[in-house]
Amino acid sequence: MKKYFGYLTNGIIKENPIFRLLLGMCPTLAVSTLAINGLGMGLATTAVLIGSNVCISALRKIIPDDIRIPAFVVVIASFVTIVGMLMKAYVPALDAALGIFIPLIVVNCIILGRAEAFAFGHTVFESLADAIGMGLGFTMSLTVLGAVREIIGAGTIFGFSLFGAAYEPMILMILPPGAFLTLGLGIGLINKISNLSRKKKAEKEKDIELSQIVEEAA
Amino acid sequence: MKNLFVSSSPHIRSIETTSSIMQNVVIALLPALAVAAYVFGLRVLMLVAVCIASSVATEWIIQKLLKQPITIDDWSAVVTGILLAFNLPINAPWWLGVLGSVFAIALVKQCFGGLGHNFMNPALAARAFLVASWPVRMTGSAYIPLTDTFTSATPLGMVEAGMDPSLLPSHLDLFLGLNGVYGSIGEISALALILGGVYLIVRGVISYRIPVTYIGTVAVLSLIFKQDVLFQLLSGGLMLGAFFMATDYVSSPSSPKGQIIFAVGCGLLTVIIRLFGGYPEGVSYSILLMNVAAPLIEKYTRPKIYGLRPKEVKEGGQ
Amino acid sequence: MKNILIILVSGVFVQNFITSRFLGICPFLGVSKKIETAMGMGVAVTFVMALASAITYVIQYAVLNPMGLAYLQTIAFILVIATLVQFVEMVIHKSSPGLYEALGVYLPLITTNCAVLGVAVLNIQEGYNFIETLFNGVAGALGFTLAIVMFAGIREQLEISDIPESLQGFPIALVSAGLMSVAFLGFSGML
Amino acid sequence: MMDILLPILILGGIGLLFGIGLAIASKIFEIEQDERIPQVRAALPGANCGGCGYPGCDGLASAIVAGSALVTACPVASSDMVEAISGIMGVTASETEKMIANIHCKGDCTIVEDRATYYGIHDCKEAVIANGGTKACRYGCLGMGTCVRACQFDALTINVNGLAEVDVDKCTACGQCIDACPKGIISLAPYGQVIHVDCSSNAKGKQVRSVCSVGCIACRACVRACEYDAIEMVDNLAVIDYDKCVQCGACVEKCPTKAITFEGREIPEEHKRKTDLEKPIAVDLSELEEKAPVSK
Amino acid sequence: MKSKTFRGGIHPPYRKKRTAEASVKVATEPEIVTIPMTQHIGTPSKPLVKRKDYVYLGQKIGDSDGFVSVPAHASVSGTVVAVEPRHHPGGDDIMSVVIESDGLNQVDPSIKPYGNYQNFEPKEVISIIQDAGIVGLGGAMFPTHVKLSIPPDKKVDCIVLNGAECEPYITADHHLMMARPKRVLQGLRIAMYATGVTKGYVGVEDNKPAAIEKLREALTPEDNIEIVPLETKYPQGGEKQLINAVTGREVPSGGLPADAGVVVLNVATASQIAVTFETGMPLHSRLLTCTGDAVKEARTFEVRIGTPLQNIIDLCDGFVTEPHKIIMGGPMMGLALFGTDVPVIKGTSGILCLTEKSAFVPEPQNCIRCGKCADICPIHLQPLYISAYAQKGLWAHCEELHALDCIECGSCSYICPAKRTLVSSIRVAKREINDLRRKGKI
Repeated sequence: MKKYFGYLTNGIIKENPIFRLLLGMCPTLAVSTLAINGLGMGLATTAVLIGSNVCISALRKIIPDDIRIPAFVVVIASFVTIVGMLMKAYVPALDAALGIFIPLIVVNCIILGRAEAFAFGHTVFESLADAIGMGLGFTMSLTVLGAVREIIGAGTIFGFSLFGAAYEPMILMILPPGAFLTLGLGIGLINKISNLSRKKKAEKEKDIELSQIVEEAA
Repeated sequence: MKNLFVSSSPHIRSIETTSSIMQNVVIALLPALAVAAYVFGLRVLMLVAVCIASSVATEWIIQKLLKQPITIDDWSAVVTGILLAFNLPINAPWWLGVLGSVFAIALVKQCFGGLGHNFMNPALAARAFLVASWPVRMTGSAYIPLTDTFTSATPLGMVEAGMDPSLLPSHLDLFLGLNGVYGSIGEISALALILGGVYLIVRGVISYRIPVTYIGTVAVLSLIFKQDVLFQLLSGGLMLGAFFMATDYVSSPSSPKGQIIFAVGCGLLTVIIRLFGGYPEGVSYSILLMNVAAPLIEKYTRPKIYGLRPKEVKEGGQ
Repeated sequence: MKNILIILVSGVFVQNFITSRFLGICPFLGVSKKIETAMGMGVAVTFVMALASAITYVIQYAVLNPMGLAYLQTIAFILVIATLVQFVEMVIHKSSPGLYEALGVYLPLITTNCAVLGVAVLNIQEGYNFIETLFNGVAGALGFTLAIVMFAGIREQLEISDIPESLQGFPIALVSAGLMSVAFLGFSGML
Repeated sequence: MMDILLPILILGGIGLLFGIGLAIASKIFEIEQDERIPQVRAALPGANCGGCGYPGCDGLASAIVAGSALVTACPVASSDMVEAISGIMGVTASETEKMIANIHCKGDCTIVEDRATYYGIHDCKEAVIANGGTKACRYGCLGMGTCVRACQFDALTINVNGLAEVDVDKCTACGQCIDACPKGIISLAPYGQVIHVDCSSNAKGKQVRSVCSVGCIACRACVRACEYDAIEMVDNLAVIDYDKCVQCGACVEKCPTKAITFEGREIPEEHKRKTDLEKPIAVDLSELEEKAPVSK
Repeated sequence: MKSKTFRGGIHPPYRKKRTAEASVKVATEPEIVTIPMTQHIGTPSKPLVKRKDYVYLGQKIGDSDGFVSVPAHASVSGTVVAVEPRHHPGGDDIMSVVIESDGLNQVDPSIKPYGNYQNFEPKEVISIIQDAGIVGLGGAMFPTHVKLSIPPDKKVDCIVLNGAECEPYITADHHLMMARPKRVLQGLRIAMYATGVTKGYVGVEDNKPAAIEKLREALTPEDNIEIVPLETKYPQGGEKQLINAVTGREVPSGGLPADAGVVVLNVATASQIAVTFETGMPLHSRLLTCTGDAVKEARTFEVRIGTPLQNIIDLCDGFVTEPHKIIMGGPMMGLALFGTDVPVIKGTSGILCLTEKSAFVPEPQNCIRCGKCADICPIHLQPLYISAYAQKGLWAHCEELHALDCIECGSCSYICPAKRTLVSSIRVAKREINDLRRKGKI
């Protein structure tokens, strides 16, 4: 069980597809104008990822090695089509907002990458856990990005006004440049934090070493 | 005898420094500031002071945070602050200046390693940022003190809106900037800006190439597109851009050939955006776009090296 | 004629694939460290996008629509593109090693370049005719090339900048792209 | 029924057509290449995402085989894949003895004076241009950290007294620091070797003495003390032949200026030098250990 | 007539007036001279004498077999007191012969005047020049006979004498041209004869009109020699710039002046050639300027090779204030010294003692890419980029920008408003590139 939990958290934190692996940039940048769009896109991708990961993992013994990539693509494309149809039927507004980026889930590196790097070599349940972890990591990052851009760029969060009418939103944030800047600075911030914690860890280790030396000397 | 000092040659240096260059730019900007203060009143000085203070403070804070040497004494943040203020409309709220300064210094300059590493002119990028974020605040109104009212358009904006040409200010007004008052703080008097620009050229701070080529290109293209040439030259931020923004060392090519190409590009884009674009004014965006292209221009216009045959230049300079 | 001009200008400047549509960001960020490679990528993308636009147009209007299978668009297009790219790569590799050196190595990357699939889907969505489709493909690709080459110029310059440690690499590339996209805002509202 | 069958047929048809076409094409357009490239390529994820910065997985595979990319360059590859790639490339743990960098100078700022004040960029290479560096000993470590900056593994530091030091646990013997040092005082030594001549001066004894108290004065005491013929005097400098040295410590004891140093650090069993075991130890090392510097 | 020049260059403060107006003084003879065995580029010489030997003035005391090498001669007569490594202006300790003078200046009996140079074959002339230990006296110390031995595959048609003396402060060549214009021209004639060329030029900066006048007066009607006034600009005396200014040609990248059909000699070198033929004496003394705001009486001296620097400073009545920096050569390309315990060598054209104020070099700041360095670079390089790449260790980029063509004149560092150490990082780049080339990595 611990193993599955490991796969799950791996995608959310350690190998977060957006902030750590830097994959799937196009939808990330394009649809993170609003928190809701980010959430929708994230969930759609997660759905495709779960489907394709499970399916490919189940079929991994059948698919010949040589044509695995085309096979993956077909599987993924099928799931994308299904998800696209479902969205059109049940959440048309969101579908319209995400537009062309729904079919483009097909070429999202995360999905093909996980299929190749994980699902093709693991059991169905492991792949499921990995897909959920990666998907959640992706969804979370997208939602956070969307939320940040929405709050600053429109003064709202999931459509609810935050600061009242006096707030003059920084429209740039929901324009294309805002996407690049938010993501770039976001990754920079995360690097900064992880650098700091690493340094702290190293210092701690040094302290322990020193205290050991002192102890030994005494 | 105490230890001698040892360093590699050369052992003497010229007296010109980064801060002396920047101080010269500040001096060159003073006439335009004076005209603006005369026309608009004290609010101009307040805005300029806010921009300078917030620019310098941002630089100081960031360098402190990143544990870098503090370089606010090189005056570059001051120049950025003044130029940014010059790009604001007179009725801009003070926080617009602060946000613009923070954007200019923190994001455009210090993120890339500070002075000399930014590939865009910080003040212009900040202006573009402000225009995109608060379009109404930035392009909305020009203040006319004679009637004490706000109008909703700059001269170029009036043309864009298809206003009756007879309502437009005269060339002389645009040139002196003392009567009818239009545009951002620093743009109103072409004369003051030209004075400052000439000062910089005479002092050897900037070369004549970029401003002359830039203005010349705009003039020629205006002629081709059958526009009022003088009106195109004197209105808007062309003079400010050509003399003070496009000539920014850091974000423009350093080779003579590259500077000419850069300036022609600026002129071309300015006219295109003015005539066909969604914004009435094209100077800032055209310079920003050429800033982006500057590294490319620089790379392909390297000077011919002494003793190198043209063929070898091609081989080596790839 | 005017249509085509508008499509061209829009694709290259106003609705630039990179700075305003966010298509093809992965190669834009990945293959922009050197101007030469960026140019190679640009040319390869232009080539494939023009070809893919044409072929997907034919597939859509000659196969899928008559059969009432428009919903298979995604699967069909991605298959077409994947095959096309691989085929083109093999042909170039065999027939012209020089061209392969310059272009071929970028071709596999194009399969997952969402700009290619994106332009194919967009063409159908916008209801362009065949000529317009072709020009839209080329314009989008030229816009991509313009952006990636200029961006590569900036990134080469970043090599000699003292960028704060935590911003080095990807973050600063994104910030630069953001500033570049600010500059491209100048074209907005042009058409 | 037709609604389901038709799409399957159509897609299947398209897929079959393309598949056959590609299969034929791949035969017709076959190209020979380094056989490791397809192997590495097969081991890579094949997503062609470009995340590595190379043009697709093929580009990365070629780069890995050409040696211009690390085997870990792919951001999406799992650890198994990395292992597989390393296996193909043959960069698995090698049989040879582990080496580390060693800095042959002990003349820090408390021992060797500066003969002038250097002004310029804090970089050894630049300092050397200004008349060879300001240190009174012209062979010694300038302590401006050019090697530290060259080290990608964080294994070098400049200590408080302005002398470069190696962290033996971090050093990978990549040799970057050796190339970086303009004074040429860094060289590789076996990990298990704890006795070094920590001086690089080719000057005559009198000159060395005039500037440095811990330099090699070429007195030959060590050469005479060594029973194993492991020390040679080359151009006024004692040089230990690590292949012959059994680390008996006789030279350390005899050296009048303590230019030959014994490092008091633990050597794990697997890095113990073979030569150590074959021959008897002449001097009690624990005694020397007490005299050894505190630093690791 | 308009003075000729090259494109680029700078105008540093010249500060030559002080010593130009003071007369030349023959330095009092030193009691001890130290003759280093390395006073030229190429293999170091080996001492030919040992301790306690008696040596005559002008006696050969060191020699080597290398072609790019010249012998060293005693500059006084007296007893050898030591043959050991001594401090050298270059910073290292170099094998030197130390002679205690007996004050008699007994000339080596084998030395006789050569008389008319036309009595010798050109080849013999060149070997006489080598034997006399003559190297480039401008500072580079490149053996003169090597320059004059033109490889058969190269066609040289003129010799240019370098009288530009573009380094600030230094006036040694100025005084030489004023005092001995005939010798300078005679040296040129000998060099022209040795190389078989028919055209000679003397390039002199136009801030020395009197020297130009004197040289013109010394010309004879049959000379095919032209005195060329040059614009006063640094580095006018750089070999490549001088050739460009005088003849309009360019030395190909990576090539030697001979590839442009030119041989360049310093005026002092030419004068020494003439002296050698006139008297038979090898190079044993030279003119040098001791100046700078830290010395009391700045002046140009005629000094024996091997004289301790301290002696010369004493002749200037010592220091006004404690010097901050002592430079051998001019302020642009000279070498900062560790102390005054080094001897004058053949290439010492000046000693510059600067106070803390005049030697002050501010902290470098960020490059603002003003492009001034590229504007003034006499080779038309882009120092700003080469230096930036060098500081990031990107040597291949440096090479692409032709870092190896840099002549290290220092103009870029001088002009830089951000006070960056451009030329020193380019020097590092050059070393690295050459290293990498040797290893075959580039």
